[in-house]
Amino acid sequence: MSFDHRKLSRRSVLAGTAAGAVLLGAPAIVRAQTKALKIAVLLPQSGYLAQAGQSCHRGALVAPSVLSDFGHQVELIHIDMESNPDVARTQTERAINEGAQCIVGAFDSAGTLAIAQVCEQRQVPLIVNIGAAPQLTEQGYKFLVRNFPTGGMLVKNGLHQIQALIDATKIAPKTAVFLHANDNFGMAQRKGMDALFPTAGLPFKLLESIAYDPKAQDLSVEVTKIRGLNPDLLLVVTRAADAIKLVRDTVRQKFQPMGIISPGAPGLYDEEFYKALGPLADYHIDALPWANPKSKVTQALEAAFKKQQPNYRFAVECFNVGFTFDALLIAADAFKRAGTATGPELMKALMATNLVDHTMIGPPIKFDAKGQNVDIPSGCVQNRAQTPTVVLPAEVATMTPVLPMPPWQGRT
Amino acid sequence: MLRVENISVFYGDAQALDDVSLSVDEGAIVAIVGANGAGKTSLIRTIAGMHRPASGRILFRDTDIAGLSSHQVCNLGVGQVAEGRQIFPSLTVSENLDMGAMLPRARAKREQNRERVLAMFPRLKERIAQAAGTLSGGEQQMLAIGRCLMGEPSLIMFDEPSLGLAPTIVHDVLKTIRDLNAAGITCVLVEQNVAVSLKIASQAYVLENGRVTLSGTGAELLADERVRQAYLGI
Amino acid sequence: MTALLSVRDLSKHFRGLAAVSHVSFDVNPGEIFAIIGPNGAGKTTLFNMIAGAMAPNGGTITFAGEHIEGLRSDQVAQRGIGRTFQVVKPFPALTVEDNVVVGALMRTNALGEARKVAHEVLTQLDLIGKRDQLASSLTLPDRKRLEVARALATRPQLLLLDEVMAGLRPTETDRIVSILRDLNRSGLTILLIEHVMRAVTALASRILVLHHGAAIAEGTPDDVLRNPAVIESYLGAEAL
Amino acid sequence: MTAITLNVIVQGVLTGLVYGLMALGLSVIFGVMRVVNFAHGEFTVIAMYAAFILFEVLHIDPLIALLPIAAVFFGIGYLLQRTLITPFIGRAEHEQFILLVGLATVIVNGILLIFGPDARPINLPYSFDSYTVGSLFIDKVRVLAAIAALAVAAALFLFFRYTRTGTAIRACADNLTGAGVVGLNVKQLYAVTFGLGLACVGAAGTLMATIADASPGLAQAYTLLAFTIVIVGGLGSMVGALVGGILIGVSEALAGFYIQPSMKSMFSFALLIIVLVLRPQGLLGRRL
Amino acid sequence: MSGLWHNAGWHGKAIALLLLLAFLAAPLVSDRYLLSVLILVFYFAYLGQAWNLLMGFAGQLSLGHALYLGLGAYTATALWTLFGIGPWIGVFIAIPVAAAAGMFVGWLGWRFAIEGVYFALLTIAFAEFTRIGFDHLQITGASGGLFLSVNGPGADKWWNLGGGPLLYYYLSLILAVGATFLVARLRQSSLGYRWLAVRENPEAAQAVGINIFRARMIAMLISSSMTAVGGVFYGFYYRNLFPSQVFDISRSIELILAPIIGGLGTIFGPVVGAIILTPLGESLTGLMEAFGINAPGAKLIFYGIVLMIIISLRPDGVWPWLARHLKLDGARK
Repeated sequence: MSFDHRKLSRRSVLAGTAAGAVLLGAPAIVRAQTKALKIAVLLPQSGYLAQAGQSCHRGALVAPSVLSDFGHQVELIHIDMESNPDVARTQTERAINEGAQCIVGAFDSAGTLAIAQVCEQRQVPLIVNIGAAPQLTEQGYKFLVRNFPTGGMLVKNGLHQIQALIDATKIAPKTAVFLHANDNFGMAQRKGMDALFPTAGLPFKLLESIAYDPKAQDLSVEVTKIRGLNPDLLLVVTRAADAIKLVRDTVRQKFQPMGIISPGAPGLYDEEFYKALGPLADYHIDALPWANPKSKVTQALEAAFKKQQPNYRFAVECFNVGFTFDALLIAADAFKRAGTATGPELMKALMATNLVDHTMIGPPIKFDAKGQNVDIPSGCVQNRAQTPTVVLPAEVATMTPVLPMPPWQGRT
Repeated sequence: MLRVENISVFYGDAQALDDVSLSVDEGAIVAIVGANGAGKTSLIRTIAGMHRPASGRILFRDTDIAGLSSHQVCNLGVGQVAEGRQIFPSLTVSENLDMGAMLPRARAKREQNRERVLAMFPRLKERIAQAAGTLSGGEQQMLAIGRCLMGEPSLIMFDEPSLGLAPTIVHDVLKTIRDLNAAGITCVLVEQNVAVSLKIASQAYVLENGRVTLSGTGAELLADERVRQAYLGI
Repeated sequence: MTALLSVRDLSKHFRGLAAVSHVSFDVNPGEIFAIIGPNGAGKTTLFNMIAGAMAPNGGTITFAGEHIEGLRSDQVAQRGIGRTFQVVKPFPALTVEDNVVVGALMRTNALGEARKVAHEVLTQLDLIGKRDQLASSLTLPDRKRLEVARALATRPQLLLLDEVMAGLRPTETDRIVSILRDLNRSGLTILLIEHVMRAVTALASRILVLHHGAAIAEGTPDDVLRNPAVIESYLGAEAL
Repeated sequence: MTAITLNVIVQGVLTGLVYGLMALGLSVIFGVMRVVNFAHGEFTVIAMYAAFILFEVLHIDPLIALLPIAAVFFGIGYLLQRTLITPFIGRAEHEQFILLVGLATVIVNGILLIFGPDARPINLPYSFDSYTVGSLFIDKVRVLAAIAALAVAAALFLFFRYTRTGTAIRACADNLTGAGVVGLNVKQLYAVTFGLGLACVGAAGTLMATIADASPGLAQAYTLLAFTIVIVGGLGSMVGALVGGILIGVSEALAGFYIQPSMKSMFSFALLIIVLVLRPQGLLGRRL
Repeated sequence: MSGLWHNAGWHGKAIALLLLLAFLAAPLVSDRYLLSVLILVFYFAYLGQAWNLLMGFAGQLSLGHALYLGLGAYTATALWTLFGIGPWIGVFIAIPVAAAAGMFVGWLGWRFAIEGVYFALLTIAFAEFTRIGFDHLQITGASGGLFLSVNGPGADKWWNLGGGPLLYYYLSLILAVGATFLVARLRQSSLGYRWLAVRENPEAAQAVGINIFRARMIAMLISSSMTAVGGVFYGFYYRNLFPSQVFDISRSIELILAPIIGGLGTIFGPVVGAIILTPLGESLTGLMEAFGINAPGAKLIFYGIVLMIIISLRPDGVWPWLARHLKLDGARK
């Protein structure tokens, strides 16, 4: 049922309720119809996902000016969902009350689904910027679209890229070990791996899949275990802090694989990774969707980012920033085509998206019937001079891949 | 030397002491008698600064010590041999004695006092490196007294020093108290063993339900029919 | 007449120290039996074993024909032995009435009935006027009476009283003595530990004297109090 | 035993010693004051950031920074005890719990606000070195950190064993009434104790910063880890904390190696449960 | 409750009735944001009642109630997603599952005389142990999470707990009010008296014939069962579960804040606590936005400070103080 026709302003309601809400003093924002689309961006800026959430947030901060250069008017409400689904849910309600016509978020699957409940009921479209759990688009939400690959897609594209890497560098790995964090993202990847690797036709054997607890403080045992297996390639799905520990212990234990490759996980290209490891951070490869350096949208975004966020490197942040920006771009584009911000209309326009110019590598953005963009290719990004650099596919690459990676010795 | 004036003490909502007054002259042995729960231990602890009285004054050598904390009171020379001895069981005898001399007033004469105490209680010397918890009851009582002496007290309050001890040891303990008194230390003696304590006391007070109900010299009280009836049953 | 409570050869030691050694005695139905002895003689330990708060190291305790040694204290209570504690243990945050209601609830689950029992007992013990006070606000003598009331509310056959007279004024002592005598007359058997000799001599039909964990005398009050060993141990050698 | 198993055990021991030092602080505070410091991991993380700043700004090696940081933490602990904690001594556990949970929340989010969410590494020149012993590889930083942890723990042992203040603190733990009876300044000694507990944490956090990178998210995991260790070793026992640290370090390492790394903490918790049930005072603790 | 009702003064009755009426009528006048906040208030009030039963009444500190929450949530949602068994049936399977876990923890703890801090740590250990276990339990999706569809057969029907905020609003209101009634009823029963006795002094309680082990076990049984129901609510309200979220120690902590802040061992404490804390967090968010502050973490800093202030100034909780000031009888209830 809809509540709109008898809704009071939030302030008057609170004043009339004994809920100890005297402190609630946020100004009631008048719902004026403007030409700008009002989007609430919910991100985990604090809590355990703060690192990624704040990175995405920087993308959202840059977005309005860039979008306006492309002729889109958006007004953003920035909300910290504290890595907490309870907060995500109530704040989505609040944002919609304050006039948000579209929601973008929320990096984390639990938070995203909490938001999806509200969006579904209030018929406000939710655009998932980042969130790999395949189930997000499998549960039947009609007001949800996702411009981000599922875990399975990431793995599938990642394995393709690994094949391409082998072809391009002429290496001949015989064995590999897959190491992943045992969290929802790592598990989504693991499932993809279990399903896809046997039929991917890669020339090496997967010796073992090792899960580690992301709450554990130490990866030395995991590395010792890997050293015992002695694989040629190390395939990893990590979070940033773990990637650092992993490489550090690999170096200390003098274990030298041909390469450390991630089929699409954060960690290997985060600023903290470069800061912690210096030259040892180089030559690791992440096969994941990446900003297309040749796209004019990317170039505009990069220029704006450099101006607005001088303390951060676009090259490093472009994954989180790019996907967050693209989500906003998708919303703005649909709004322009729909000509209205009414939920169902906007959603209809979203489903009809065919967005040629966007940030991330890939064909025009389209959504299938479930709201999933099924065509988000991965590129290969290799750390070179402590900068993530596109090395594959060749048409967007700025350098050629180097494998096997140079030995650890002599790098420090 | 010590004057307690109209103090009342509460534990939570319950009153432990009600308007208690008494005075202790320099060099005296003052006995405080009363049944379990009459407030004797509360009185001692309040004087020692371990409880704060709700009202009243406690004058020690004419300074009001009510409201001072226990280490400050101790440092003025008010020593205590507590009920249940309250030694530190896992510390050695030697460490226990040291703890008695942590007060600023006693630090300088620590070694001297240690010699004195060990001379007084040779048993403690034999067991100097043993954990205090392994001592017998009588030895623990000696340790408690010795530890108290390490703090150079001019007044010692003894709380049930004979509790749980064999009669011969009780005898020793009482003799020690007399000796200490003879050496110039003022003593306050709280005892259930009424006959004994009244006998050695120069002045005595009877505490009932947190109030002083009788007072007089030890001999007077010993002869008092009410005391004999209430506490001796004879 | 068979004994209501029969203790045989009961012993308890803590780390090699004998707190109670080989104590035997009988308490007959309907009598008031007192245990006296100086502090540290082992009276409370003996009590705790009877009440199930401690398991004995040796010996037997028979209550109404049943061995109860080694039972938990709630099981002992269920069998009809009520007790008080030397160091009183009221339920401080509960009212006086609720303290007693808890006791009464041992025999019934009906709250109304438990309240009725509590009222009776509180009236009996002169605490009815304070029924709405918190137990934590009572004076010590009142707490002692509250302990008795709570134990009585369990409707015991045998009541174990651990120094309930301590700290009471002579008039209060007399009051309790008469209450206990009334209770005894109505059929309650009482086993008490007491220091207040005036109460012991007034109440007890027989007395057991403990010293250093061992029974040194048993008999009527007159006999026992004339026994020199008792006087020496209890009142102190110098009292003589 | 294969060399690689031995390698895993050695790593477990070394890491366990640093964890043990962190747990030692918790154990000292509880053993003396019966206050359970639920903000323990948070203090550890503050120390990690302190080590990070000293290294970044003044280029001080954490092994040296250990001393000033421990000293400052002593001061913080002393003041914290005198102001915030004192009213809660002897109060119910849940009240202490809420106080310290509140404090922990403030600390974690304060760190987030000031330093941001990124992990802050200390890049020592020898960060990546390791010793080769036969076929074993042993990290240099872990060896140094473990030695330093042992040294700090030893210093603490000596303090408690041989100084009068240390003895007085033990006396307070042994018999609080007795401490009042002989006129020990209990409030001051408690403040010293909390100070020492935090100094331990300061030292442990500094060493931890050489092994892991400082980030606000670590705190809760460290608190849990410290609890597991002290319960296993014996809450209130100093040797117990170190032994517990080693035990947890080694058992996690072995479980991670032989079973599944993601399940390794499960074994610590299982160990914790077993110890609680069979020997609640902990392996080396006295019943409290 | 009847006793409580009779004891309450006329203005106490009036306040209670007015509040209840206000809550019943709230959906008529309030917006959805406020409803979503109220749902959380009732949810935490409900869980607070469940926890308070064990801690406030039976005196046992559990810091691992996330275990029962998670087991309840996982059992009912897994039954629904895997076997199509609806939540109204699932809840009756979720309850025994969580209760069995609770009884096991209680049995292990109290049989072996583990109390106080040690018992609290035992409960944490079990919750964490289970969290990692569920991280590896493939049937419920392991660490990848368990998801409930919104458009499967019958998924949108109220009897499958599919529906809008009104359903959840009234459901949480019923849970909270029902739990308050239940707790009040239990408090006034012989069981309640026994719990209080055991909490106040276990030794004395045993001396009046109370089997303290059994009394604690019953408290645990009811508390874990109630928490499991809360878990079912949680699972269907959010429609996704991750072990790292639902079994996490921070869940255990957040559900005990309301009863402690409100007043441990009181009947209205958990409710008052929830009414204070959840809106406090929300209003801090609102305030920061009003002042244009975007400082992630700042809100929680204030929240932590408020917790410290309340526990320092009102260690017995806000409700007993409030009740005294409003001159309501039964302040201690």
